[in-house]
Amino acid sequence: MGEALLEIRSLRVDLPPGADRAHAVDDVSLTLGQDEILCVVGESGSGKSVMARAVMGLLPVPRVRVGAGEIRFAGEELTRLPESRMRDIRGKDIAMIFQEPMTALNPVMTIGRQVTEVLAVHTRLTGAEARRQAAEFMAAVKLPDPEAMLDAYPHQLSGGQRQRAMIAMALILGPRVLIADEPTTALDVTTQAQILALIRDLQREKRTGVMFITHDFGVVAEIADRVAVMQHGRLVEAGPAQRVLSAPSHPYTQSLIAAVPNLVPRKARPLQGVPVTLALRDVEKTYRARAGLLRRAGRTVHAVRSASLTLRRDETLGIVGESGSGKSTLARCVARIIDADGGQVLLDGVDLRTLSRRAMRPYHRRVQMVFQDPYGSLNPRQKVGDIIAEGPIVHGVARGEALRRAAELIELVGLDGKALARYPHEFSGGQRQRIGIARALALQPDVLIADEPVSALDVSVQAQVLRLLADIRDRLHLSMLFITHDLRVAAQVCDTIAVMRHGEIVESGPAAEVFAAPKHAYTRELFAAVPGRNWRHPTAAAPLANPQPTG
Amino acid sequence: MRGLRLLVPALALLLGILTVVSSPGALAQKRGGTLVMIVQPEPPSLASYQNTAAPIGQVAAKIYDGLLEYDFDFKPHPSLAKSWTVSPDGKTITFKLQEGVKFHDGKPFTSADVQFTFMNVLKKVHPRGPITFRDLEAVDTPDPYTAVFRFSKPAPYAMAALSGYESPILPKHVFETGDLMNHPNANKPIGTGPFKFVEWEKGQYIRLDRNPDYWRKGEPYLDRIVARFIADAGTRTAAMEKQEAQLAAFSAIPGVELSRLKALPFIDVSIKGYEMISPIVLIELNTTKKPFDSQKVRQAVSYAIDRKAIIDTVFLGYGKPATGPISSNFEANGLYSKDVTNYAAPNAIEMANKLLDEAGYPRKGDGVRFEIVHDIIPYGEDWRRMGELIVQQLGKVGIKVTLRYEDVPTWLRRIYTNYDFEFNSNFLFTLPDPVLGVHRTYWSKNVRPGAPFSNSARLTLPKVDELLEAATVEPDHAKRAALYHQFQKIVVDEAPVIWVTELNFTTVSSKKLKDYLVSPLGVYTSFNRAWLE
Amino acid sequence: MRARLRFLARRLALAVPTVLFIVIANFVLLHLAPGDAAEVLAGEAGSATPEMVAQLRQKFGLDQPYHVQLARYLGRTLTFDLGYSQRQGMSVAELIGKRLPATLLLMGTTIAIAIGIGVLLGVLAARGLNTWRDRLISVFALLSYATPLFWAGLMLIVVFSIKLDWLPTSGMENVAAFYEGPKRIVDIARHLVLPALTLSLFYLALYTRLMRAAMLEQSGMDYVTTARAKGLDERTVVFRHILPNALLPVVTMAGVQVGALLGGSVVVETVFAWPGLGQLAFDSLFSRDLNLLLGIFFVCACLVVVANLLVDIAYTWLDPRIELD
Amino acid sequence: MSSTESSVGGFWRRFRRNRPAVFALGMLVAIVLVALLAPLAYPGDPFAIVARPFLPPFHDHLFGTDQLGRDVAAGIARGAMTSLLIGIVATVCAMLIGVVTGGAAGYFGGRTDVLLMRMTEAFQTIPAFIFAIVLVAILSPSLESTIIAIATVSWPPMTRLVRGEFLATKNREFVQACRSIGMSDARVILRHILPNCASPIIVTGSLMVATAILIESGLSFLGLGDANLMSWGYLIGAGRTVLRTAWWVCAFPGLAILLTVLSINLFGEGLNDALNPRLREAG
Repeated sequence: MGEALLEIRSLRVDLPPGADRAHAVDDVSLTLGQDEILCVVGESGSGKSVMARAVMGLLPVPRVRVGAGEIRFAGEELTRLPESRMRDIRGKDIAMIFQEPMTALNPVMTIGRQVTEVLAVHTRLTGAEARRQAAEFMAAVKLPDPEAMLDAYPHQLSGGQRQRAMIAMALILGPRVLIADEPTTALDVTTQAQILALIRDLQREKRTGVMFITHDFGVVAEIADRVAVMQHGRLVEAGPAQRVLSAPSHPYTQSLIAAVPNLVPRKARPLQGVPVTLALRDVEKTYRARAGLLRRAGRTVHAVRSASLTLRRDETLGIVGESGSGKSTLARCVARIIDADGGQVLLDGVDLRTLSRRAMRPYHRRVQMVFQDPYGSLNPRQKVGDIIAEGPIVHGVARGEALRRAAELIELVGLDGKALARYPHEFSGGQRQRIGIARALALQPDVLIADEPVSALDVSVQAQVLRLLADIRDRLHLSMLFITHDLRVAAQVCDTIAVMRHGEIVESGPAAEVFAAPKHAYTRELFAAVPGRNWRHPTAAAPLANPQPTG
Repeated sequence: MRGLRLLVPALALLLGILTVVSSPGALAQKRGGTLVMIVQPEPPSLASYQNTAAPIGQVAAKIYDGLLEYDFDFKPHPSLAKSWTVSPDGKTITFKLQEGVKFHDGKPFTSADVQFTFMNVLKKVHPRGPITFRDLEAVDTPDPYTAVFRFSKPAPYAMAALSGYESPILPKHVFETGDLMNHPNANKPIGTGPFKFVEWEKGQYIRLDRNPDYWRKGEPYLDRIVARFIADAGTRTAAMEKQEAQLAAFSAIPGVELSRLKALPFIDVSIKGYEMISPIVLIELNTTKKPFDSQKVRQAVSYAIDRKAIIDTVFLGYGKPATGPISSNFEANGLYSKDVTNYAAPNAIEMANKLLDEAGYPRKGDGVRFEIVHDIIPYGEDWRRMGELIVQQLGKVGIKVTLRYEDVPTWLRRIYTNYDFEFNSNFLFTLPDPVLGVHRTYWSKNVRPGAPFSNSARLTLPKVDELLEAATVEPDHAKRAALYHQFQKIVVDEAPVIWVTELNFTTVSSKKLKDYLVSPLGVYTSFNRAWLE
Repeated sequence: MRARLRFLARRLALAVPTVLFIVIANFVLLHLAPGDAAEVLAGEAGSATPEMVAQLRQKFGLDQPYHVQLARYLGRTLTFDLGYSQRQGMSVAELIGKRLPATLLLMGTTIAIAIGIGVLLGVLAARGLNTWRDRLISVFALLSYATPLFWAGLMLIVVFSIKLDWLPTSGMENVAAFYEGPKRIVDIARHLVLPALTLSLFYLALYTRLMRAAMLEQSGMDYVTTARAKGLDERTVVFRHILPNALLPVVTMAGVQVGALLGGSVVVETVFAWPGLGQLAFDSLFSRDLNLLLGIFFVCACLVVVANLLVDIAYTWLDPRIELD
Repeated sequence: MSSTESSVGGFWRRFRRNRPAVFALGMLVAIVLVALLAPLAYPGDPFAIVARPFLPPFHDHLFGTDQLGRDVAAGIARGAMTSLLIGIVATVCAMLIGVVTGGAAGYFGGRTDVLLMRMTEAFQTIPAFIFAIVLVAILSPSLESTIIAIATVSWPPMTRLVRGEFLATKNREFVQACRSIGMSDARVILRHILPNCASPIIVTGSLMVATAILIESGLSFLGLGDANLMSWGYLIGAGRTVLRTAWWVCAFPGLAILLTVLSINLFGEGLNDALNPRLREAG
């Protein structure tokens, strides 16, 4: 633990009037050592990101200001520094990388110019010399073919490559402090693993002090030397990673850790002889950029390639894969939101794929879907009651009866009756997902498709929604198709697992077997990339109850 | 070469100063300078031999000469014709032509050109030619400088139609070949006049430069005349105010601005120079359809129109109440008659109401007798203001008027082809002789669908036809006048048309522009003696 | 370079059906207008005889059945022969050729002023958000957007030309003087000031508001925070990062504007006697000189197609994400 | 989450914060009142001659008289109804066409999209104002022909906007949810997509009213307005030839147009900020 490099003393950041609380950061004192990675962890709205930006002096000043406290760095008090001096420090002594690689780089400037710009601002290095040093650093962050990369534009790079370029840009002047604001949250798990490894190696090599902001305890377990836990703007606990992770002292930390599902799969349930409700046979889906009048056929994307799966009654089949693997497309083909190009979608033996829209109507009722984005899945202009009741109404149920059933369902998903008369924008993310679930259940479906239902939620809220889903599934004997990229969630919820990659199902089988002995190389790589995979938190709640499947 | 070109204007300037210095006393005719004249709208072409639209004459008259010129008493004076003798029976006119006259392309002017112009061009394609020279049988050319006109019947009116404007003399060697209706030289005229055509920038200007070999030695005095086209009235006024232009005729400057411009020291406003065309504003009634099939209704409406109010508000006082088909300008030569029904009598409104009641159109519940549609001639804002005034005036006698304002093509077809109108405002040039400008509106043989500005009221009175046909050929001036007096008495009483005002076109000019107004044709003259101070 | 040529060829090939459709649509539309050129000419000639009108109609080919006229017109247009204007007595191509430079000069200057000043004011307003500068510029933009063009034009003439006598009242050149060479250019420039100013008044407001909105939207983006995190000063962040991205919607708007700009010029050309296509179109409509009017619409269509092409190319140059597909 | 008042209350609270917009709303209400009360304040025929021509303003006649002696104030008051009527009716027609074509192109995509958008582009190649003049020339100047002309030239921009909005909303998850319920296209469009595109459509619509009034005044300036109808454009068109001697005949109607268009725009901007607050906080 090196001598204190960055010291935050009882920092307070005030929010503008009318915000939902007075201070984003309230009386926080924290130190960042010379050669260590300090993970600041907390749920959304905990103030971790605001604190990081306060250090960099990037707060949107008139509306959000540092109210009290000090930030001392190498003898200087950053909050009192004139803007010109602060600009010298930014990028040279303290550097920062951000969460959204897709939008964090200027789309109309080449990567080379954006990296050498740092040199131009802080040193007299320009032209070929600057470019040479930039290329050198591109290699340091393991970017392929650095020379070509310098002339490339951001949209020509993958998410991971862009994050590497960001890191190169931040570390090129050898800053003594690096602030990383959830740099891997938006990345696929395999890419995330590589970036985490890169940051740890560079940190050790350059002995920089890294303040790593995250909401994912797996990441904390993977790379943190010390941990600081924040809640509603206050620092609730801090200390060496091993201690905090294995024996958290503060009740909030304990509840957070408990909410993180372990990478331990559910015990297999005897499913032999249980009838198959849904069977997919060689389902095909290809997106072909429309060949224009004169334009030769555009790029074709094989989203789903001959996928075959079976789903029994009461079974939860998890489809796991990274973004772009085709798992969502497959789910949408089943719910007939998208029309597959080939293969069969058999529901109790009836092939839904070839049905006309009119013939499909009765079957829509039996397959319902819960969506990912709490803010996009509910019509903002409709009252909650209408959202839930519209399904049955469309299928001929009288309005009064449909609303009565909606009242029942809203209670079932854990919200009070008064919610029916209010609009979606008056609810939190977790509450909106519950409304989404109520809408799906309104038509009493046989198969429930959950497309990443919890990935947009905080880990504590995630746990509650997962428990609700499991509870409903067991009570209503639903078969469920559960789409996710988070193996921990899959382990907690699914009976069987299917792994998808570039549109193909590379492996499938009971969860326990797949987790214990993955057959396909990609599955192994996927499991290896889960951050903090060896960490078993002590007070793990028993995996969700194992009710007996009924006939 | 460049130096030389600079030398010429410098010399001209020097010459100019010399002449002024040498004769300080009299205001010597000063050589040089460019006259910028505003012409509105831009002429469709410069073929004044085939198209008599108002703007064309303003430019073409500077390029083409005529056989004769006229003074303010309509008396003919020599132009290309040095002298002329009329045979006792009035059927033969012999012209002695100027000698040594050259066209702008250097070719000599001879009697063959006169013969070609009248017999092959004016009699065939000129809008008024076939009527004016109907009885001209032949033009003999005994020698290159003598042209003998032989008429089948005496044509007293013909003598008034030989100006450069009405009958431009064309070079035979140029117009002999090619289609006269669409001749390549239509827009690149070659004449004998004091100014030569140089270039025409469509939408901007036409440039005429001085003709150095003009047959009147020493003339013209101006170096150059530029005709400019400006669509917006306000902008035209501003151009005159800023002395960017020195002349604007045919009411190019709106009446309302005149009082303000007159106050400027360098501006002169005059209404002289339009006596040879004497325009009359009139309202054509469709005598074949209700309600204007009844003479009483027509007379009543004629009484109801307050001509003085229209002249004062719409034309700002520039005009005289019209009493009949022939303009009061013809009082001088006796053709105009005052002995007609006076629709501007003090008791006009009571007469109107009485006649309407007699005609069987009592006032209904809301005080309205009947409704009519008033078609407005689409040549500018003044006619819309007149329409709006008429709506108020006829409203007082219980006639509800709705205005209809369409563009020129639609209006022409509605009025002169389909006759689909009830009450249409218009203004016509009555020209120097009734045969040229008056007959077309009242002669029943001129009821010809498809021919613009013909007898749209479709008046068919045998008595009127008789009188007009007799007057056409009557050589004796006094008898001819008596015939026209009778014609006026009948037509005014019949009231197929409401004569509103004898329009005074206004000409706004810079006081620096001298001796441009030398004839009743006004700006339709060659400006050979015009000069700039 | 080959890709660019192939793109150009394909875009032009794609444009042909559009332009053809426009030509046919215009032909059908204009023939709905009552009255025809022969009557107008006869009308202007004063008391022409019906025989003469029939003769004119026959010469202009107006007596042919409708579809024959259309077929003949299409045949000529395909060979880029725009036909003959009866009224003006010149070929349509020559007529438009004489007026096109004036229109392009007016439109070019107007777009330059509108975008140039519009972008400048937009940036100033966005930089000083909610300060007096922002509100002043926004009100000015609204005022110039709401002023009827002809009213503004007439007022400018009264003030700058008559009262102050700084600028000529109208026309493109001082016709009396017939300047040559550089003096002529200065003369035309002096004539161009007021009409270009009047026409750009309206579009200036559009671009100012568009630029301000674009700047506001871009300054909220993540890459701006990254740039600040690199220690760049505010000016560099705005002019090297925000501005290039904010220009994209402005370029798109410019492409769409070409057609509308030509329309707006009718009023300005009338007030300032500017010898452009707008006024020519206006006069030819009211003399039913349909050959000329169709010719002008055809040239407008080509102008718009070319303008859109230029905008697309400018777009690929400004925004690397767009390739010549 | 944001404060829990219903959406309408929230809208008014946000709209009130934008002072210029509130001022503009006041102006608009005043103008509409003038239009409605005009027949009472200035009864009879606005074209009637009431006094001598060219009486200067602010004496016995508020805005003076024109060259025929008609009361300019009566003209403006009675003209308000016509100009507003033309502006609103033309805009509503243009919006209908725009929403239908834009919606179809955006929602169904594929061949319909290409066809409709190609047609919209073709419409925009003819300069809008010249196209309006052609239409009025064909139909002869009247109230109806002015409205038809303005509507025909102003729908393309609305089509482009609606198509963009439909494309964006069509891919949102709550629309996919509707499809998974088996809802008919019509119901999806009317109950889900259109309500969420309402705010940009309303804002653009308000700006189109302003443009429509400007076009109407342009047409009247060129003498193509309805001859029997008193409108601001007519007043300016008639007053233009006497501009230099009687400036007030042109000035006051011009001012009326300026104020109306200005307040419509300010109101439109206020509407836009209130309907989608996200834009407000940026920067």
